[in-house]
Amino acid sequence: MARTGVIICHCGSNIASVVDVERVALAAGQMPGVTYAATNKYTCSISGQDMIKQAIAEHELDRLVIASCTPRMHETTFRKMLTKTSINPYMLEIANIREQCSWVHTDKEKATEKAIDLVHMAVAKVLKDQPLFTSSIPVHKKCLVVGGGIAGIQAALDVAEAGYEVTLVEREPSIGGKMVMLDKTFPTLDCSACISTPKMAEAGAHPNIRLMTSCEISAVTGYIGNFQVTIRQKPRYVNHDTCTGCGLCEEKCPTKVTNLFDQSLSKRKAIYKLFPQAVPAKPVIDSEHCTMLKSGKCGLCSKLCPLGCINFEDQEDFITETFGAIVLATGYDLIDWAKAYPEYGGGKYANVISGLQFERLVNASGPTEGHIQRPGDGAEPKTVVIVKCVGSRDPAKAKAYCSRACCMYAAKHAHQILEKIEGSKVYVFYIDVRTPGKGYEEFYDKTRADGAVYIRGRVSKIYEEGGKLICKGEDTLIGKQVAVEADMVVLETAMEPAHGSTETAATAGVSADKDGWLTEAHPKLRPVETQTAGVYLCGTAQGPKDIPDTVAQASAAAAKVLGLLAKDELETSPMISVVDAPKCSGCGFCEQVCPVKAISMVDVPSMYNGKRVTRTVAQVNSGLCSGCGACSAACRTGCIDLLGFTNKQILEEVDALWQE
Amino acid sequence: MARIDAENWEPKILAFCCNWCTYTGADLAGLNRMKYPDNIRIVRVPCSGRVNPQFILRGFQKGYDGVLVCGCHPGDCHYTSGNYFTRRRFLLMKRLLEYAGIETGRFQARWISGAEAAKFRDTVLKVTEEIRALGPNHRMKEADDHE
Amino acid sequence: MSDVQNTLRDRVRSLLAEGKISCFIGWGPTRFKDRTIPKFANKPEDAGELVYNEHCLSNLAKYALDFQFSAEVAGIAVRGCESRAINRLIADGRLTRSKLYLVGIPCEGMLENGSTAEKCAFCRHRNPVVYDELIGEPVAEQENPPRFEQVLELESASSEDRYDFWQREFAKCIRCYACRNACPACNCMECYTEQYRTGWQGKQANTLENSVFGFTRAYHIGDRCIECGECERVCPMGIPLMKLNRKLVKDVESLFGSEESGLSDDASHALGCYDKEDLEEFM
Amino acid sequence: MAEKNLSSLSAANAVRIEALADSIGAKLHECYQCGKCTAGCPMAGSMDLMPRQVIRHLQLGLLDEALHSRAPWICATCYTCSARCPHDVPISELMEAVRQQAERAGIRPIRRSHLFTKYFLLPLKWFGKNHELTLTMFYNLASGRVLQHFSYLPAMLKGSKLKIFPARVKNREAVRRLMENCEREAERI
Amino acid sequence: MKYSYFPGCGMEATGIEYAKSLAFVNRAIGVEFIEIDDWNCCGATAGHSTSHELGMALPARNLALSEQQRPGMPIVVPCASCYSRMKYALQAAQGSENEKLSRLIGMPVSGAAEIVSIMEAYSDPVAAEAIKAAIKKPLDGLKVACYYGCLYTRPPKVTGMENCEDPQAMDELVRLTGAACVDWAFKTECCGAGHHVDLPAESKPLLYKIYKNARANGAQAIITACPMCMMNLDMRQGAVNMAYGEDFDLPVYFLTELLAVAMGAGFGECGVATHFHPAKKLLQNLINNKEVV
Repeated sequence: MARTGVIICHCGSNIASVVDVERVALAAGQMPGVTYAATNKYTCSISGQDMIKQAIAEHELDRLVIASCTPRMHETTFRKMLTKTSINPYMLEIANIREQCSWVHTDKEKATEKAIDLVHMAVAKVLKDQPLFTSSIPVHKKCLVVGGGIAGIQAALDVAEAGYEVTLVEREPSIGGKMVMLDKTFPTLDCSACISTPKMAEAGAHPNIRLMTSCEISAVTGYIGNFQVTIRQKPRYVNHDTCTGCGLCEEKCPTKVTNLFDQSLSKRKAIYKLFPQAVPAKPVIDSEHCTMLKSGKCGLCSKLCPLGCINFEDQEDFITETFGAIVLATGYDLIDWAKAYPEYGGGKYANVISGLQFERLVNASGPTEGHIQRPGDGAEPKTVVIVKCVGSRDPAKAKAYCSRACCMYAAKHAHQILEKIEGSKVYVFYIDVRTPGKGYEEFYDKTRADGAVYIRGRVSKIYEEGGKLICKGEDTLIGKQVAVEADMVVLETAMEPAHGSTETAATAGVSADKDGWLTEAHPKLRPVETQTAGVYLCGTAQGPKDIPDTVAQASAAAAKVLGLLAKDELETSPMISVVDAPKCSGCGFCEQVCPVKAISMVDVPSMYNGKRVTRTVAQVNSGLCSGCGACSAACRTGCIDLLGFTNKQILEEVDALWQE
Repeated sequence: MARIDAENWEPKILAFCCNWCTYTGADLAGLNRMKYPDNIRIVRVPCSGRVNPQFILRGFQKGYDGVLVCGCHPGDCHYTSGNYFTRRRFLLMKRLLEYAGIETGRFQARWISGAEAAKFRDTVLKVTEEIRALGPNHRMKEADDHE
Repeated sequence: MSDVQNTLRDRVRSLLAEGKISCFIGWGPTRFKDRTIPKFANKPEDAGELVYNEHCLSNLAKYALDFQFSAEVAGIAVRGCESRAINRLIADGRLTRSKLYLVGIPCEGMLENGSTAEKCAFCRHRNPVVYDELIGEPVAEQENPPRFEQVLELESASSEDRYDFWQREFAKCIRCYACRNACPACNCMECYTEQYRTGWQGKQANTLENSVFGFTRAYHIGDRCIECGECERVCPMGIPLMKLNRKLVKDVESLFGSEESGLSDDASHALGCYDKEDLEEFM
Repeated sequence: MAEKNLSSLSAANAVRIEALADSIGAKLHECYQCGKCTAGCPMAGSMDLMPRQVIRHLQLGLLDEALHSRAPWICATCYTCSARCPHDVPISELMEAVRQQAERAGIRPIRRSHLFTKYFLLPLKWFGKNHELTLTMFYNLASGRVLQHFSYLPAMLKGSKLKIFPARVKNREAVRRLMENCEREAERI
Repeated sequence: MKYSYFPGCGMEATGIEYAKSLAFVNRAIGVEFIEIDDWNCCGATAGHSTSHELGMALPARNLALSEQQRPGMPIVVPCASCYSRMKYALQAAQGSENEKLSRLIGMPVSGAAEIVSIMEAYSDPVAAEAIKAAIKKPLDGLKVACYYGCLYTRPPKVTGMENCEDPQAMDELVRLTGAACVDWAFKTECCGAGHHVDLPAESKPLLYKIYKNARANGAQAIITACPMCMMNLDMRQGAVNMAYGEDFDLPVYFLTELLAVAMGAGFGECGVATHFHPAKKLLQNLINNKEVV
């Protein structure tokens, strides 16, 4: 027989002035299964708690109902208190007679009636409570970072510096991402390579960091603290263990291929390093273009390599490892503007280029060694038009959102042109200039002082006539059509999530918004966490942003990872779903409604009509279950149930008032 | 509980409120000392997606005059998607109950966020009045005339 | 139809003889000319006892559950309704397609007491939607049978009349659970009604408990009902259960745009998914 | 230019603008004044208000200014603006709606523009088909530009590009009734 | 191949060369255009300027007549303006306005038939193949600019054109004659033909830019598939030259004229002889030079 204790709290006069607490206690004392009922002035106070502890000991209580304020206020307090008694902390129900009774009703008689009902419901429920025990899961103290751009590098370094092992996975043959393509960074005009390559080298050499380039993650199972990740190592055809990176192979390779790192502005070889400062500084073979791999002819590199590192038989490889935390830093791409903007020539004019192409043109290590030359004829452009918001803020053609960084790098581009080309003219077509950042507005001011002409209006058409690119716009500030005859046009195109990033994120159980940006757990309060515990995100994977914000977010994600890895074990809530396997039909309805993919269908040995058989039933991953109960509402039989809110408990609550 | 004679009949309403939004909204109504009728009895559930439609049938069967299911606004679910399933379940259940001859309005569902204390109060006011107008639940209540 | 019967017998005989299947589920004769019962042919010589005529009213699909853990392949005759039931059972995890050999039979509707069976009158899939081999030629489907006519009629009655209607009907119920046992969508290992520990609902056979059972069962199968009409056919008390099930089917189709259940063995069903743009009436 | 007191605009004004936008399914708030419409407009050079400014006036509630603008009448209905608008604002259609509303209110910012429509539809109602000679004759007389296009006449006659006698629809009654139905329908709205 | 044919008013007057050359090409490639009996004017800009209803009802009557006379047969429309109006009416007839339209025109209209331009009709693989086969005097060496104008291309939601900034259908047909098509920027820019009567002066700058870009890209002639554009581009070239002190010499041809000439038609037979801007010489020289060689 249950021995329930019921404590009715006065909460000073908060409850007692409206609810006749003594009458409630009296009524509670009459309820089935109640051994002890009393009131208390301030139940949450130390003395109030002492009084409960005493009553538990004295009356040998095995469960407790406290009628007081909302459980959202003191449920934890009272559970903690119960750990110091003989009662399991989960043998507790709270009747909310303050927020949902005394504070909202004025009729004392009726409020007292209602308080009795609420206590009755709580007693009915507590009678079906079972002791629950938190369990702990070990934390595998190792972090996986997906994406080797500046965000991934920063996060990896921060975690590694704190003493934990990190695996940094990058699908390209080198880490570095987009930042290493850039020439200078706004607003300080630091050389981008000068500040990013040391970070790359540091990451490459760090004893706690394992670099895995030309790799992608292909599967993730498990849960916070214990993710099993399968990593696909794409064939490189070069043995990086023995290769010294001497470069002979690359020098002699006869096959020339469009260099995508240089945004198609130059050529590279079929065996190549992504760029001179690549980390690791070792080449790979581009299987799409290598004539040996395509037609079995050539093999020059293999013949020349003094160490025999070339392996044309190289195959993809799968490596499975366990990680406690995952950081997604999958980055961005630029939209394919040519497809979206036929009115800008749709890519047919060589001298209409993207912002990233301009970065390569102006970059000292780029195809022109930093001389701004038109791709069409190599001439130095005297008049340059910069068009902002190409694909951004344009839901009809591309993206509805603002890409955030373009206003500033457009100003930077204008500044660089005016600085490098004497007597040049720069026209910047803009819709709004957005400069919310330290030193940003000042940089914009300076660019205008340099002589950049800002024209408020979106360009409608760009076409070539007489060797000039005619840009037609409106200066909306004077309300007149304007045209500029330019030598070169730079389109500051919208960012979009890196190709394949939503698929990669989905592998790790992270969802993306309608544009494909990965979704954070809460836009304000949990900006680097995701709905999947133990998976974090940073950088442009989450949305367009500039380098300072990216790096800040990477460090924030690292801090979250460190908070997790610092623990040896994680305590899990015991209020999770459990399956009554013998009754489960294996229909999978629960699996379909589970928001955190905590339920999987597994084959288990079972008895059926006296025979040993293998059946498929639902299984809950206690590390993933978030305790929402969607599964138990979906289950027709009721064989998956939520501990703490079981079907029986809720039915008892419903029935409580009507039992004689 | 004591049986109440017909003259003094007051509707009794059962409400399932999700812990993260509506239950919090109801607490906020209390914190702001808003006043609403005392006819409502709230059952706290982690998510409106936890509410099995059979709980509704049980509520009517046992004698509640009205049943209300409340949760976060679609899109704001603490568990991401729970209330989208809730919406589907109860769109269907509501129609089934009406088809079964249970008066329209006895069962209702509402989205009320943790900040919408006033909406919670107004909902309780409105639902109470609507159910008062419908009169006691005779159609689905366990009664003495059942064997 | 005797052609079909002969071909069926021939095919089953050779399937059993070749060892392709270990058993075949079809129909067999009874003492009455206008009645058949499900028949299990285990040996080639049993094939001659199989019957196929216009009195094959039983939906065979649920008998396939007898072989759910068998290592061998079971054969089964499938018309439109059986094929959808098989799909449903596969989707619900109760059967495995590779363990079944489906002999399809296009069906032109069965007779019950001399006229077209109620369950066949609204059929939209007389041809099996899945099979391994087909006996006979596909038949023309009925164009837009008025599936929801009876539902619309009851919907237009007053709330009170609807209440009275179901009260009258469920007063008859004897809680024999024949409806549940015959239903291909009612395929839980153990029905919720048997969960005494949870106590979902009382066992008393009174009108209220009966109707709660009826409504709950309807809700449980609402988004998966294949409209085979077996529940209604097997009800000894003549309760018009399809009038309840079709209400749910109609609402599921119109609210969520779902396609009919059992057209494929895809596990998705209306309540197991959602659309952010679903109808909003709870604001 | 006199100050525009936005606070003094009547609510009825806002209702009229909304109705005008609704009639063509335009959402005026979608326009963020980027000017791409004006930038690509072939006729902007002849307009008093840029297409963008016509929308701006409507956004601010300055309906009269929009109705008195020459721009909607100069618009060539080439749809370049609509096709390129980043927010899918149907600007060409909006220009037409403004034009129709101005016409209904008897506002004629360009003295002759309404004449073209009038004399285009006249032979149409008579013959069921357009007749360039009738149109040109009436138009030139009414607009006072009697000799407009006169110089092209010999060449046109030589190439038999100009029909002296109009082609006719057999069932002229049907076309006439159709046009009257439309007039009634438009008035009803 | 058979099409229901809505010629539009222009084909009977200013577009006479178009009608002649079209007939020639159709005969040569075995395509039949069957004129809709008792069609009426589509109302052009004047129709939809007056009211939405008139703009839809006038073309809708033609749709209804075609449906009645030749159910399901696609309707070919050789004029950009008529094409646009017919497409608008088609959409209206297919949508929620169907009932209203039927009421206004006093007969049922379903919007079941497809509306195609000459370019679309001739781009059909069978027709294109027939055109290729019918070319007798290839126009190799000729460089032309294909001009599409507004209403075949925009608004894309109505015309259904995929790339409304740089369409290719006409270019591909012209290339069948052996002529080369220049890549130019004013393919779809407006020529101002809509203001031909009321604001004729306004179209001069538009035309000037079109000629200028065509010439800058090396075109010797402009090709169009619309009688309205033709009239504007052909008739006003002299006036534009005068106004801008230019000497543009860009004969304008209908697409069908070019095809017809390449198929061996005589200049009078296909209309080339009666243009405002002399158009015969360019083609004649081209053909003669070849014959000499």
